[in-house]
Amino acid sequence: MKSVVAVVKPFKLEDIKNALQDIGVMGMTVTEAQGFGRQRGHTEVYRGAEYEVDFMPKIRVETIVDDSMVERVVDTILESARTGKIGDGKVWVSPVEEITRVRTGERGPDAV
Amino acid sequence: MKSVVAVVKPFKLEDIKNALQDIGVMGMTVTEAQGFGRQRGHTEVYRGAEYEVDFMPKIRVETIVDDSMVERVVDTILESARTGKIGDGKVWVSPVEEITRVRTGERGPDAV
Amino acid sequence: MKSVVAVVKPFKLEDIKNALQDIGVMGMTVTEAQGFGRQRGHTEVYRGAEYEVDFMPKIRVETIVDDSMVERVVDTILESARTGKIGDGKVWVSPVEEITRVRTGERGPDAV
Amino acid sequence: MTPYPHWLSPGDTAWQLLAATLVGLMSLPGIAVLYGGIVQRKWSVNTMLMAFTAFALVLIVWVLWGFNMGFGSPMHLGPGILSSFVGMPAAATGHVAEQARAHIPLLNGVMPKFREPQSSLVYFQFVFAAITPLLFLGSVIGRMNFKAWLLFVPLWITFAYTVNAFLLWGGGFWAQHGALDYSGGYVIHLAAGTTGFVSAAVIGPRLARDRKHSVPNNLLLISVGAGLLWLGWNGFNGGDPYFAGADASTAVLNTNIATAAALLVWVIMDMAFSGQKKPTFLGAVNGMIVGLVAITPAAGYVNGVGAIATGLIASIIVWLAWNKLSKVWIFKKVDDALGVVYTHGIAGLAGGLLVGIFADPHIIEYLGAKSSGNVAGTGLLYGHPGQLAIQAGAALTIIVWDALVTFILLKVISIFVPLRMSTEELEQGDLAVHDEEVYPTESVLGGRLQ
Amino acid sequence: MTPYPHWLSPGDTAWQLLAATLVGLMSLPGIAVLYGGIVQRKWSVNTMLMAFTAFALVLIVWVLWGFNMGFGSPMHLGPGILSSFVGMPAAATGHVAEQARAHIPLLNGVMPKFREPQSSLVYFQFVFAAITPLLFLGSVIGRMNFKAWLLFVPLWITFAYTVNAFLLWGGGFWAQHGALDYSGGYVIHLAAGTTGFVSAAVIGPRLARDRKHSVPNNLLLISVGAGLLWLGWNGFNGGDPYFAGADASTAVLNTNIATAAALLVWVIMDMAFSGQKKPTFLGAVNGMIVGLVAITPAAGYVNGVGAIATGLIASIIVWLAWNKLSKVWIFKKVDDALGVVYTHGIAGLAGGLLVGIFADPHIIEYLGAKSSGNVAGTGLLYGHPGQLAIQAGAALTIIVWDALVTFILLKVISIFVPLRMSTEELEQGDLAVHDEEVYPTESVLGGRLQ
Amino acid sequence: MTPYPHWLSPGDTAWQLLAATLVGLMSLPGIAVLYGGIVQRKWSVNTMLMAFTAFALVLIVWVLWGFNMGFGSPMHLGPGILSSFVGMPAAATGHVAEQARAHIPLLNGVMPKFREPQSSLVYFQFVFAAITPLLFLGSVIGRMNFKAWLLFVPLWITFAYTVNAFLLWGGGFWAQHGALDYSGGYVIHLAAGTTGFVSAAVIGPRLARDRKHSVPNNLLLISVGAGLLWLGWNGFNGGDPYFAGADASTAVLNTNIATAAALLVWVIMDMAFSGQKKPTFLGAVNGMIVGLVAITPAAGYVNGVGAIATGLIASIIVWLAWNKLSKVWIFKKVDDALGVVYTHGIAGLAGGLLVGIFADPHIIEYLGAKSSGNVAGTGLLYGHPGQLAIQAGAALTIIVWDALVTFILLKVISIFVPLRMSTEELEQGDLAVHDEEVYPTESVLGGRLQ
Ligand SMILES: Nc1ncnc2c1ncn2[C@@H]1O[C@H](COP(=O)(O)OP(=O)(O)O)[C@@H](O)[C@H]1O
Ligand SMILES: Nc1ncnc2c1ncn2[C@@H]1O[C@H](COP(=O)(O)OP(=O)(O)O)[C@@H](O)[C@H]1O
Ligand SMILES: Nc1ncnc2c1ncn2[C@@H]1O[C@H](COP(=O)(O)OP(=O)(O)O)[C@@H](O)[C@H]1O
Repeated sequence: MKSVVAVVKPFKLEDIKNALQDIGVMGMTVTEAQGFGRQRGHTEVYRGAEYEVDFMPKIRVETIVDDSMVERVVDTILESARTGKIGDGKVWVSPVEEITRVRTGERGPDAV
Repeated sequence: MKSVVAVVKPFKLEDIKNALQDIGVMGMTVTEAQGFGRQRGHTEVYRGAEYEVDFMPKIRVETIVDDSMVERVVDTILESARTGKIGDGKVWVSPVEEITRVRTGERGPDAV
Repeated sequence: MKSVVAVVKPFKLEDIKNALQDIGVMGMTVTEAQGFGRQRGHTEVYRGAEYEVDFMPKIRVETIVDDSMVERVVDTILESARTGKIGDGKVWVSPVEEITRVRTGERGPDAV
Repeated sequence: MTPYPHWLSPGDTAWQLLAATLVGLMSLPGIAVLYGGIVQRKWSVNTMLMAFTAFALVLIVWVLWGFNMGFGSPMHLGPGILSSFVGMPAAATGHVAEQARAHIPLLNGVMPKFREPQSSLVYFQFVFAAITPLLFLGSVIGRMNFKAWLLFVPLWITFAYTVNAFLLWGGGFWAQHGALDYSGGYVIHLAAGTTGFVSAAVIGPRLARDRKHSVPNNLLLISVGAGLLWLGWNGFNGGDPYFAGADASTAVLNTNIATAAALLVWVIMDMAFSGQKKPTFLGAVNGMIVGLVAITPAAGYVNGVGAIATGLIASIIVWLAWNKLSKVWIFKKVDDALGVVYTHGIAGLAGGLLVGIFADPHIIEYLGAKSSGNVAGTGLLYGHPGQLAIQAGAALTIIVWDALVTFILLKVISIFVPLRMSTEELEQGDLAVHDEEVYPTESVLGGRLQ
Repeated sequence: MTPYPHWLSPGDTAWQLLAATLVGLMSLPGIAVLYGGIVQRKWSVNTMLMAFTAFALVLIVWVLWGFNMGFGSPMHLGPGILSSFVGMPAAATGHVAEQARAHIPLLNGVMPKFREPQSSLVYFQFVFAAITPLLFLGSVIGRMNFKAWLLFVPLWITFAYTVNAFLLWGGGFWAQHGALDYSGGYVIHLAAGTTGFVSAAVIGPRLARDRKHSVPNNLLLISVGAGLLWLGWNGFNGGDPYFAGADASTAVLNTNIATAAALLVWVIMDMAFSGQKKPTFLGAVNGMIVGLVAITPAAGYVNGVGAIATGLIASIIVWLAWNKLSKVWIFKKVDDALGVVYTHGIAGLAGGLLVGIFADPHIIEYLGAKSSGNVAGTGLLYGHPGQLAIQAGAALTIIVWDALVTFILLKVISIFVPLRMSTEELEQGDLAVHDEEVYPTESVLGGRLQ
Repeated sequence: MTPYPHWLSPGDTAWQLLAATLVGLMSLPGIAVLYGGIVQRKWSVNTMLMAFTAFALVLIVWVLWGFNMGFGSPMHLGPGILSSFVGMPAAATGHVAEQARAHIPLLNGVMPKFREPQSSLVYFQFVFAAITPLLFLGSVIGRMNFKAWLLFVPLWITFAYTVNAFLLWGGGFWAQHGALDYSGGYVIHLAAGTTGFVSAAVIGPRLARDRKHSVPNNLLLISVGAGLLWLGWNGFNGGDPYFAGADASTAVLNTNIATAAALLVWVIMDMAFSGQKKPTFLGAVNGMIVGLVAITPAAGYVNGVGAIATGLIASIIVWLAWNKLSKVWIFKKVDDALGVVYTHGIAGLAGGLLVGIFADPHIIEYLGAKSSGNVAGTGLLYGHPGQLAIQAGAALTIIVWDALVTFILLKVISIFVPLRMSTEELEQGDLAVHDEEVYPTESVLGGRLQ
């Protein structure tokens, strides 16, 4: 099993979800995040005082998939998340040793 | 060391925390998350317009434990997080190569 | 590639970001988190009813770096996040097998 | 051409309409956001919708039959109290009912003739009727079925509230016996406390985990509601003599004095005697409400010292009840979600008894032809111990009648409609019941896009 | 020494000032937070700033030239309607303009002499003028360029609003022909609906994804705004006879009755006929607004039964329009963001036609020397079918004129300033346009530090 | 039987009570939520609790001794200014003090006899006294020890505020010398600015990181507060002639005109000269407050053109001070958290001097027996340059006295109670001080369960 994590622009969530569903990925977990990178942040000004905000709103999508699926999943995310503008984000893959479904106790590929 | 990540229903947090504490897990980090899976989402309607929300509120519990503890930790989470209804979530285990306590600089098992 | 995750006190974010930038880390992703550990939480009281809150606000900083950078990154975080008081948090390192930049499709070290 | 009939005083009419508007603001948005902010996030929308619909329902009942049951000609149901228990139902929607000189049959000669039109009186009394269900809503949030609420409110107004009002304000039995309830310590607050508590008992508690984790969602909105309550109460108590005179003015000042005292007492008790020994904002709001409620039956009958005493004593009593009584017996068992029985029920009762002690005959509601004929109240401290007994009797009537009516109505309603939501609704809250949530864009899907 | 001249009535003056204050509160903070809470989070600040600046801009226009265009001496522009189409521009800032007895030249002899100073009248009419752009703001949020807004508002007040007001309230053409618009069903609401819709069409829609995901950000704040609207409307409709008399009082009661009916009807329609068959809070708010708007042209002309009927009928009509009409034709295409064309445009039109049916001649605005000389309206139901035609004519005039003026003004403005924001601004929202966001510390950088 | 004594005017009494209620609403919930929304999230509860308790404390002081120190018979402390510096302390809680005809001893014969009861006057003046500490609260939030606050407020009211009020409104020294302060440009705003600034200096700054990251938490609530301020100010300035006459009405209109002008000027200056060249919502709110404050000393003395000029000039001055002066010298060093010294101190001073220029003798506060005997102000522009000197003298007195009293009181209090919170409290904020936080269920433990 692998964990595929994508940090991408928030408004792309729905596209990604649909694209992943289309290739048979049945689940994912999403958290709100703030990203720092090449994309420049913005200034907020309250009552004349400036606050530099270097962090951009992002979402972090995490999906555990069978090794055989990894490539397709990554490619699908790349396609559906791309706007071509700076700040589109990253996708990375890490090893997962075991996964269990809480409800049933099933393990491995059956659990996702 | 391993990282055990559990994505579960929010109201189970306290039970999980207590159960883990009972078996000697001394720490964990929790983030709010939105999960997509077999559990169906809901519709929100504002002024007559419908918005399908496929994502369900979840929490993501992450705890780094010694290899020897992994099985017990997973089992404990499974037990304490289970409601038996769809959407109970997943628990997965990944390798961690090193962990350090910021305060003291201790490394490895002593750091958790 | 490695993933370095640091769970630290929220007000340290800016220091960490600056310190990492100084050593050439070009990006990171941050999520708000709640941490449970040795640091004691607090009580909230609403209309006389007490609620024990064991969880402390933390931030979870995740940065993917080249293997060669890992040690420096961990050290830099340790330095910049330390207050010396309990609750300073943890830094851990996990393997990452592949990373891709969404915008360009670049892979590996070039992607971070 | 003239703008209004000769008997009409624009000053008094403006005062009544604006006092009523202030009382209306106490409900919407006042109570709606105070309660909407103090409940758990998952019940905020449900709470607000119950408040808005109740307000609307009461008005329809009120103009079609309710007002005249509270303030019209008596129905003769029998001897004793039954002969002046409630008024004859009649609509208040015709052109005469709206534009003629205001008039409460049984108060003829007991008070000066009105200088405002009947529609002002109908509207003024409406906002009082309307706030009462909004108050006891606080007891039943987080589990009551919305349809049952839509039935309960109009029935309760018809069978309980109109009786309360008639007995004390419409010239009914207790008014005839000299019971004092300046602006609703009994008619409204004791009634709300009683009804809320009985309803909570009959409907049953919230989900155990909701009851355990019932933290508020937004203290800023609580502040909005609390501020509107405090200042809105100037209309609540100031409007009750029906004239913008010296007694209205005295009532306003006294209301604020008692409230200030009660708020400070609660904060100090929290600092001195609570578990944490810390001042809390919600404690201050509780104390404030207690002061407002306790001075309500007394505002235009006591002097400034009486007002301070009322706020002070009531705040100590309710603080103790809230912190001690709530841990024992039936008070522990019944899930009165926002504690309406304390801050309205016990506070209203305390105020109603205290006016029996502190009512100062020199605080004049209406001037008589000769000074001896002034309309005023006289409490125990000023030589009339009987007043206390009268006050107790009136309180008992309200408690028993409202508890009884509430119990019966809910039992009858439960034959047709379940009183509680389904389990799924109880678990999900607003999203299940209304497909809405209070802060929708806090989900990952909303917010700013980038 | 005396506090005021003999012609001045403190009761009426207080009433006018406070009614105006209530109407002001409907705008700030009422509409500002109702709209600020109902828009997506990314546009909340922009929406509020547009509301605050519009309010301020209208006042400057109003005292420098606008008031007298709406209520001063007529400009003679030609024959027929042109002879009493709009007033002569003149400032209302001098010491006489502020302190002399209030006066509307063309109403001399048609109404009782004012008992308040001119500044009260100027201010009272200002708050009505000011709320109108705040209402149609709801149609154009989420894309209109702020600078274009700063130009559009004063121009629209000058060329559209003053004409609306003069025609119906300043003694102009439609007033002379007996058109009834008690407090602005046409002058304000139909005008706002028309202007909003045309503006939305001319300016173009929001970003597709904003339009698709336009969930509100905070229902508690919507509640604050909604409550202020409901109770503030007591000033809106109650202030319009200019005297705190029986008609003001009747108008207040009727306003509340119609609103209660409309709110309940909408909630019931949602429960019975909506896709989800669930009651919703925002549905209740919609129903409430429809009731308030629909009774506005009628409040002091109908009796209580007419008020119920008005609320009920208007709510059904607008519910159907909102749920059915919005899905077809031009209503589907034009991005009227908050649906102003329904809850203000169609509701105002419905109310304006219904008063032609329900106006009851026994509901008396001003008393004549003899009873026959009373000032009142008479609708179809009371034997005057012609009223309906007059109402239709006036409605048509407002719709055509305001649509035309809006179209031309926006086209002219677009020569100098783009009507829409840049793409970057559209994508980022408040942060790009104002460097502010509505809940700043929700970012990871804010909040409590530990 | 009559509802009130013959000398009482229901119109004027209603006006005074409702004007006072509006001013009360400016404090609660107005300032409470404006400040509660504008501070960092971690201090929101603390800020609101300080506001609520201060409001309550002031009232207790006010009825027990404060009112008569501000408006009662003079204490003869010595020659010159000392002979009419402050009034004799006395309670205002008895039945005569509440119901008798209102009366300010030193103004006998200088103004028309009151037509309202004393309790109206006491209450009206209370809400002015109460808002002053709520305003300077803005300077000391985020570090002041709550217990020290509970001591400072009543002492400051006793020793500073009553003097301010007596000197200018109670018939004291500066009133006798013709100083003009219509509704508190000096008594309230200059006083708040001075006191806030000195307090901030004495108590010391917030935590460095709080000061650096002090972003607001909720702009919608700021909007609620701002709207209540603007419209509430109709009572603030309109109530001050004590009668609902032409001057009250003029004052209301002028207040709104100046505010509109100041708001627009600030927005335009932001667009033209700020770093970002963008219009901001908080800038608009600042401009609005500046307009309201600056017109306060002048509202019923100037005409409409004077009102525009006052708003315009004051807004430019304060914008420059806010953006330039704040970066230098002591203004940079002292941590006046919300900038009270600018938007209240400097704005109040500017307004107080400008009325010395723009006061128009044709704007009549009270009518004399003959036209020559009218009560009105005359500024430099109308031939009375001396007025400017008088205004400067009065300002100086307030600045020096309030700074001195503030300094001494805080030093004395610091002997008994620390002025600052502990380091742990400073770091944690509301949670440490009150065991409460402003949005509790935003934590992972709250919210909806599923
Ligand atoms: N080394 C990294 N580790 C983790 N997250 C990263 C890293 N670099 C970038 N990110 C995430 O990716 C987002 C986009 O990166 P950025 O450099 O702005 O643009 P791009 O990916 O188009 O080059 C960042 O906001 C951050 O959330
Ligand atoms: N492949 C996956 N990768 C990551 N998280 C997943 C995955 N599948 C499911 N989840 C998480 O688990 C939650 C529950 O999954 P779901 O399929 O709804 O129910 P169940 O786990 O009972 O089969 C989801 O909401 C999501 O947060
Ligand atoms: N085993 C663990 N796994 C994951 N996160 C942990 C673990 N132990 C602690 N943490 C995180 O580190 C934070 C600080 O830990 P704590 O024990 O309170 O203090 P310290 O790190 O100084 O010993 C916790 O709040 C939690 O977020």
